[in-house]
Amino acid sequence: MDLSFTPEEQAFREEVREFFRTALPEKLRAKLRAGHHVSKDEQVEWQRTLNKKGWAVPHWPVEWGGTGWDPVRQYIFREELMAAPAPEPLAFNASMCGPVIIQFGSEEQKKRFLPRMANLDDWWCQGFSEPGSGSDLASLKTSARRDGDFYVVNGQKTWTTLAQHADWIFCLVRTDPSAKPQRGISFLLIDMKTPGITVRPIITIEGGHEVNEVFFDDVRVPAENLVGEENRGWDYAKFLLGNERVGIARVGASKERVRRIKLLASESRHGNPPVLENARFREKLAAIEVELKALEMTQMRVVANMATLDGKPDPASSILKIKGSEIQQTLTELMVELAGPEALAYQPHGADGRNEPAAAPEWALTSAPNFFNYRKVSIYGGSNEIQKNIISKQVLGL
Amino acid sequence: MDLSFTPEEQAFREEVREFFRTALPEKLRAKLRAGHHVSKDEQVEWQRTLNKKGWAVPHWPVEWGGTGWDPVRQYIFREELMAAPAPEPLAFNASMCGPVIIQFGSEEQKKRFLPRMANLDDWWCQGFSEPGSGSDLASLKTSARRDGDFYVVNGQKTWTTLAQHADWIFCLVRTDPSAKPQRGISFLLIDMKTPGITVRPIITIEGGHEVNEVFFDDVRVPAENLVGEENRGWDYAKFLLGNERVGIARVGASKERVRRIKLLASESRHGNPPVLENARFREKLAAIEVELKALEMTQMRVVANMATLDGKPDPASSILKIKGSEIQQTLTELMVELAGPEALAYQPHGADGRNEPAAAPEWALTSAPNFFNYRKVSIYGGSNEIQKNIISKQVLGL
Amino acid sequence: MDFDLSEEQRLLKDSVERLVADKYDFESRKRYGAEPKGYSDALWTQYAELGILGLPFAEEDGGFGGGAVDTMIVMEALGRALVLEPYLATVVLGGGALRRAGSAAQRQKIIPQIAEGSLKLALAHAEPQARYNLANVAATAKRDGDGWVLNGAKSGVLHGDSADLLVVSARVSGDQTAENGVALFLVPADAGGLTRRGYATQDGLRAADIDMAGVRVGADALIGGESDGLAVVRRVYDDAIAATSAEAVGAMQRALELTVEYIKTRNQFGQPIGNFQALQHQAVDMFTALEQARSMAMYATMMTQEEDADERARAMAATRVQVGRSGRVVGKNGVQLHGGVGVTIEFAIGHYFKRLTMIDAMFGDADHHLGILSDLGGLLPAA
Amino acid sequence: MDFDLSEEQRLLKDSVERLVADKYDFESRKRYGAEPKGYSDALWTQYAELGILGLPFAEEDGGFGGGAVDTMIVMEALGRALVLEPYLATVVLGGGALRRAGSAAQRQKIIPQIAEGSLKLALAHAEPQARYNLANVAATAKRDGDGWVLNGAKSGVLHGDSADLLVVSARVSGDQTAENGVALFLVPADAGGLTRRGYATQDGLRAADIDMAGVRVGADALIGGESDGLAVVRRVYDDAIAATSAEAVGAMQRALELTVEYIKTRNQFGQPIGNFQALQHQAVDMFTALEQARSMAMYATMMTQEEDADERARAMAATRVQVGRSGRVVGKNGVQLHGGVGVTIEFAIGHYFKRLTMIDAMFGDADHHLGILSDLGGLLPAA
Repeated sequence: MDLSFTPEEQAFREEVREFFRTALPEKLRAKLRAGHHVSKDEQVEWQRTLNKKGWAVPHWPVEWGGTGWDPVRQYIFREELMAAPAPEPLAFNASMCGPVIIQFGSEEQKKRFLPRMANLDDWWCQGFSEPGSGSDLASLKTSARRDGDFYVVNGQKTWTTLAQHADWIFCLVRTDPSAKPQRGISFLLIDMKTPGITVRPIITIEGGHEVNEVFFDDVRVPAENLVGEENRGWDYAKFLLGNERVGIARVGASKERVRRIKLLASESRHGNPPVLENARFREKLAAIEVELKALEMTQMRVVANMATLDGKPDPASSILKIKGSEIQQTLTELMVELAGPEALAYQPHGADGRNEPAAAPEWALTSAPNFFNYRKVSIYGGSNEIQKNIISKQVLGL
Repeated sequence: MDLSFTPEEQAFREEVREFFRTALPEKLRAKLRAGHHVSKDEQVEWQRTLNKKGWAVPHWPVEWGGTGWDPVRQYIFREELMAAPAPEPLAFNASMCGPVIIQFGSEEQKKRFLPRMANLDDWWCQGFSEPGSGSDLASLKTSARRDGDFYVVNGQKTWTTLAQHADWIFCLVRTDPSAKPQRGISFLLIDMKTPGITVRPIITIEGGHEVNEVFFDDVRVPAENLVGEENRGWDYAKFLLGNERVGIARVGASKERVRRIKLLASESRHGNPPVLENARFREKLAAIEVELKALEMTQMRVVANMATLDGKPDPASSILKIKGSEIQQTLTELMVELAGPEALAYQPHGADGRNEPAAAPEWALTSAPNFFNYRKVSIYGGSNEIQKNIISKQVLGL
Repeated sequence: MDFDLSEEQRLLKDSVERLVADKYDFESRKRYGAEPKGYSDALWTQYAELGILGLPFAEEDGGFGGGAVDTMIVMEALGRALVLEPYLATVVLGGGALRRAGSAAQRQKIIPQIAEGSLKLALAHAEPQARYNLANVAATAKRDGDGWVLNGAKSGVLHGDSADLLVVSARVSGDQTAENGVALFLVPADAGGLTRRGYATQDGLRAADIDMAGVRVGADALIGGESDGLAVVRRVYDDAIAATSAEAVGAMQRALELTVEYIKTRNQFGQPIGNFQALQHQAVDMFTALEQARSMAMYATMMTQEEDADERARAMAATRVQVGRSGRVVGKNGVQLHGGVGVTIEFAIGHYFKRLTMIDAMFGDADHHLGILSDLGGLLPAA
Repeated sequence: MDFDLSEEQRLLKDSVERLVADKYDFESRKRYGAEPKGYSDALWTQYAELGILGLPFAEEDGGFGGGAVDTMIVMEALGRALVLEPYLATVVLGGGALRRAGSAAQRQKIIPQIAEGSLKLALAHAEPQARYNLANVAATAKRDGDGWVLNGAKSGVLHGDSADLLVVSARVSGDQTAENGVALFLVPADAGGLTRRGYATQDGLRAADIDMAGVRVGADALIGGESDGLAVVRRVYDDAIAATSAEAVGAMQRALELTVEYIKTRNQFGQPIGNFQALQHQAVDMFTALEQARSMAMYATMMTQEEDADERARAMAATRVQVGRSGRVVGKNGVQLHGGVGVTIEFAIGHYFKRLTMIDAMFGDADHHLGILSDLGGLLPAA
């Protein structure tokens, strides 16, 4: 057991850091640090920069654009990316649909989709959740009826993140209504330009537009867009959700946020003593740092065990989502506390004419919206209650 | 709505306070403040002092020794008693079995038992829980078979507090094994000297002996000791548990403990700065004070509503147990923190020969045992989980 | 000790609750928020008709002689519906300064206009650099003949953009954070040299940043003395703490109801999610938080009468701690139990969460007040 | 980065775990605790035979050349069984002072006796007035010819009552809380002028208060320099923090297992209480706390090698915060889920709860270390 990084790993970290230092546009870095979302164009441009370097999809097989890095190097890369901070490669392409196609797709599908995915020529989104199927995903109702060489899709998906930008959607659809819930589901790739698809925005509580409803009305999808076997989609979805685990702790992003809070809290504003001189604030921050360091070590254990456990999930990996989301939420809350009365003003991006600019800095104005928005992280991707049910059953055997 | 005490109520408080100032033996006060239990003799002597004053059972009807005080005065009395601090009248007599006999007992039972209860001539204990029936009390198995003018009792009770001192025990026993669980239960009064009763101590984690197991082996109990009707015992038990509600918050006791912690924490020990100068400790204490003040107000709401709600429980009363136990536990924990390294030494009352006295003050030496022991308060009398189930069902309708 | 409402209070409670129940469902609220001022002037007229705009003011001043309990009743009812109109700004804050320190002439001129709904007020005290230090006042007032000239900046003035009349604090003497030397002035919103930048707040209300550059007011604009304005502000803020605590209780109560209704009807795994024990216990935690906050809101209401400023400060700090913490529990659990829809703007629960968060942030958050309380030695004496 | 154990470490882990599994069930532990010294000398001999008493010491001193990871492995296994023997006192604390600062002569004389199990040590550093301030040393050492005379009082010396040889800190120069001027001495427990009062500790271990009145030792009793003993103590305490964190992880792991076993078999309302979701989630909280503590115990183990004292201090403080808090969660939930039997001395869970509480209290509790960490600026730099 040796918990330090090797000199080679340290050198690799420096190489990655240097790349981000030079290749990442300063404007993008500043935008992320102020708590803003990046635009579609910015995301695409950045992912192409990564892809040119050969780092857009590090964990994919080398033949499809991967790097061949071991789990530790992949971890270092992700940490440095979040620390930069740089936009992460679009998860729907890189971590979700891509790996499914690599694992279960046909050779034709791989050739057709993977290179465009890596280069973000196609923007993908995820069609899993439905209004009646949130935690209980297997109860989904969107149907795909076979009609010659096509599937005819009807139904509704929801919580579809960034569907407004998407060229393609990967969907779970019910192909056998008579089978047991998990058995009759298939994994289908659908071109968003197909007639019959309607995207309707869902506005989140802080006023942002990240998620959407997607309606399917007799949408005809070529049968060649089925991934793997018909009615085996549930297995592919489980594989996909398993892949999410390590990234989901978002340790690097939280570390960046801690550093940022420290910097802001150590500055004297308006001639007042820095907030960091307040022992209570300092200790609250330190307490989160402890949780975060522990989570980082837990994540490293999981990463290091990936090689030895051979695909079987490490029991400790199941806490990454719960702890990771708690930490992220607490940090957004601490940011609101730091902003104090300057968190009050609401400044929508598209000014609605009735809002004049408030005299507060950008980071303070985004603090409350981020706090509100981040309630989602304990809800999506399997709520923390569902995560606890899973640990209870799978790890503790209850 | 007027949330202040009237001048008459203030005067009453002064009268009560003055009585405790003069009538309560200093030794008893000191013992309670140091975190020790009082002996049987001390408890008896004190309850007789109260009874002589006419204050041993304030909430009983005047004809049986009660005071006729309204709920607010009863509340003030209880608060001052705990603030003194003085031993509370033995709950098994005053708040549990007494009210059941008053409400459901026969005239003979009242005459025979109530005066001796009030004067603590008889020490009562409670025979409800069984090894297999904790949270699920209705599953109890101790049987009472009718045999002429007697019931023959067989079975086992547990968690019987201070059974080692007891002259009598009030028991829930199963008189109809064929009925539904709640329906076949009766409420029986049993003389602890009856042949066939064995009391076995249960030692709690901190080494104390408060609770016991009580075994019944063909114990013959006169049928006249049945309270109310046969097979209606579950109703009487529910009535009894309902009576516990207000006292169970133990606001007065917690206030006394807060004052004590403040005093101890404001003293400089060994020339060090007082612990209260540590902002973190001070804020932790203040946070508990807030919870406690809120609970006190909640309790006062419940008390004040007793008159108007006419016996129906105030929904707010259901939080008294949960919050009260949380506060008590946190205060014992804070006391351990205050004691610091001086909490380490274990000094059993009956020295076992291998323990020499440690150089730490009495309050520090009792801090950890009290912390350990007080885990019980979120378990007994319906665990906090059970309390939450009850609120969920009865208050929220879930 | 008596927690019962009087017959009059019961009537008041019923009538305010009925009004908001009739007029302030979630969809209506959205419409009111889209009106030019960010709230409904039509509703404001109805509040006047109901008598609640003049409620806490003395009858001889044109008010209705209500007490702190009456304000608590109104605020709790308004909180249930997340009412957008500037009741707090006009009646409790701006009007409160007049009530607590205005001259008879000022009161008798202004209060009838408040009561009839024709005049809205705001209290412009906070400044960008002050954070939560009420004594930090950099705006200045200089004598100018009989009158005064005001200069400086005020920020986050609740409903300052639509107020007709502002109560403005400014320093007459002393250092920027001195306890003495602050005065309060009545300043018409359209006074020369005064500019306002109005904006929405995170909870859907409105506020303004205000600049004063040589704003001239007459001698009759001074409220109270030249030096003790800060004590008035403290007193009015204490009133506002009690009032917003009651508002928070109303909001928490409704948030709990919405959540319980939701989990009773939302089905997953073939049953209402309200059947799941872990979710039930989270709802119970909301209930407990609510009841503890309700108790402290009552306590704060009672303590607004306390004349000892230190005693009052302890009570208000303690109340803010409990109400702030309870608000977080209720808001967060409410959203969490709603799941995905809880974070959308189409469901009411998220708006309750936002308002509860902002009530906490408004006069110093729960932890800030915990610090105040602990520095004051807490609530109980050592013994 | 590599979390795998070496082949040797795996063997070590297996053999220690097997020993305690065989010899240290709950009933045996009770018997050992009732022996005259409060633990089992027979077991001590077995530890010696297993090689763990000499484990962390250099081979040239008569040890086995193990590293921090080996100590972690042993302590975790001992923690699982709540082992009573003075491993921490002898090997980590007393032996640690020798290992970190003893002369070759001292090491080569004493370490073989530790390794063979014939000599037990204790570290007598804490004093009644010091609370958690390691620099507060009032005991004095004065030169006396070639040797020294020691005076003063030590308190809460872990296993000080049965130790053969004490490592005692005393002030040679400087103020009572000065960082410099403290020296460490080897003092035989039967030295003239030294008295011990032994007592049980809350967790069933033993400790002693020690008085020194004119205790004479020779020149060769001095460990390290005359002035830098405190740095040695800090280093040894850091080693002990890593070691007790591993012990706590072992205890938490077992406490979780016991709890899960219990709720799987305890029936109420016609089913195992482990079926109830609220209880399941409490058990999951225990698991999460355990895994976070395990991660930090590993981190602390790694950081015992760190030569920068400040960096090490941050890491150790952070570890104590996590392990202390995790210990409370595991201990409290474990007892709560056991219900009534959890607070009886007959069930193991309560003993785990007590030991976890005392580990937290031993070198400064979690909140104390949170203060240290925050005063050191936390773990991450601002950016």
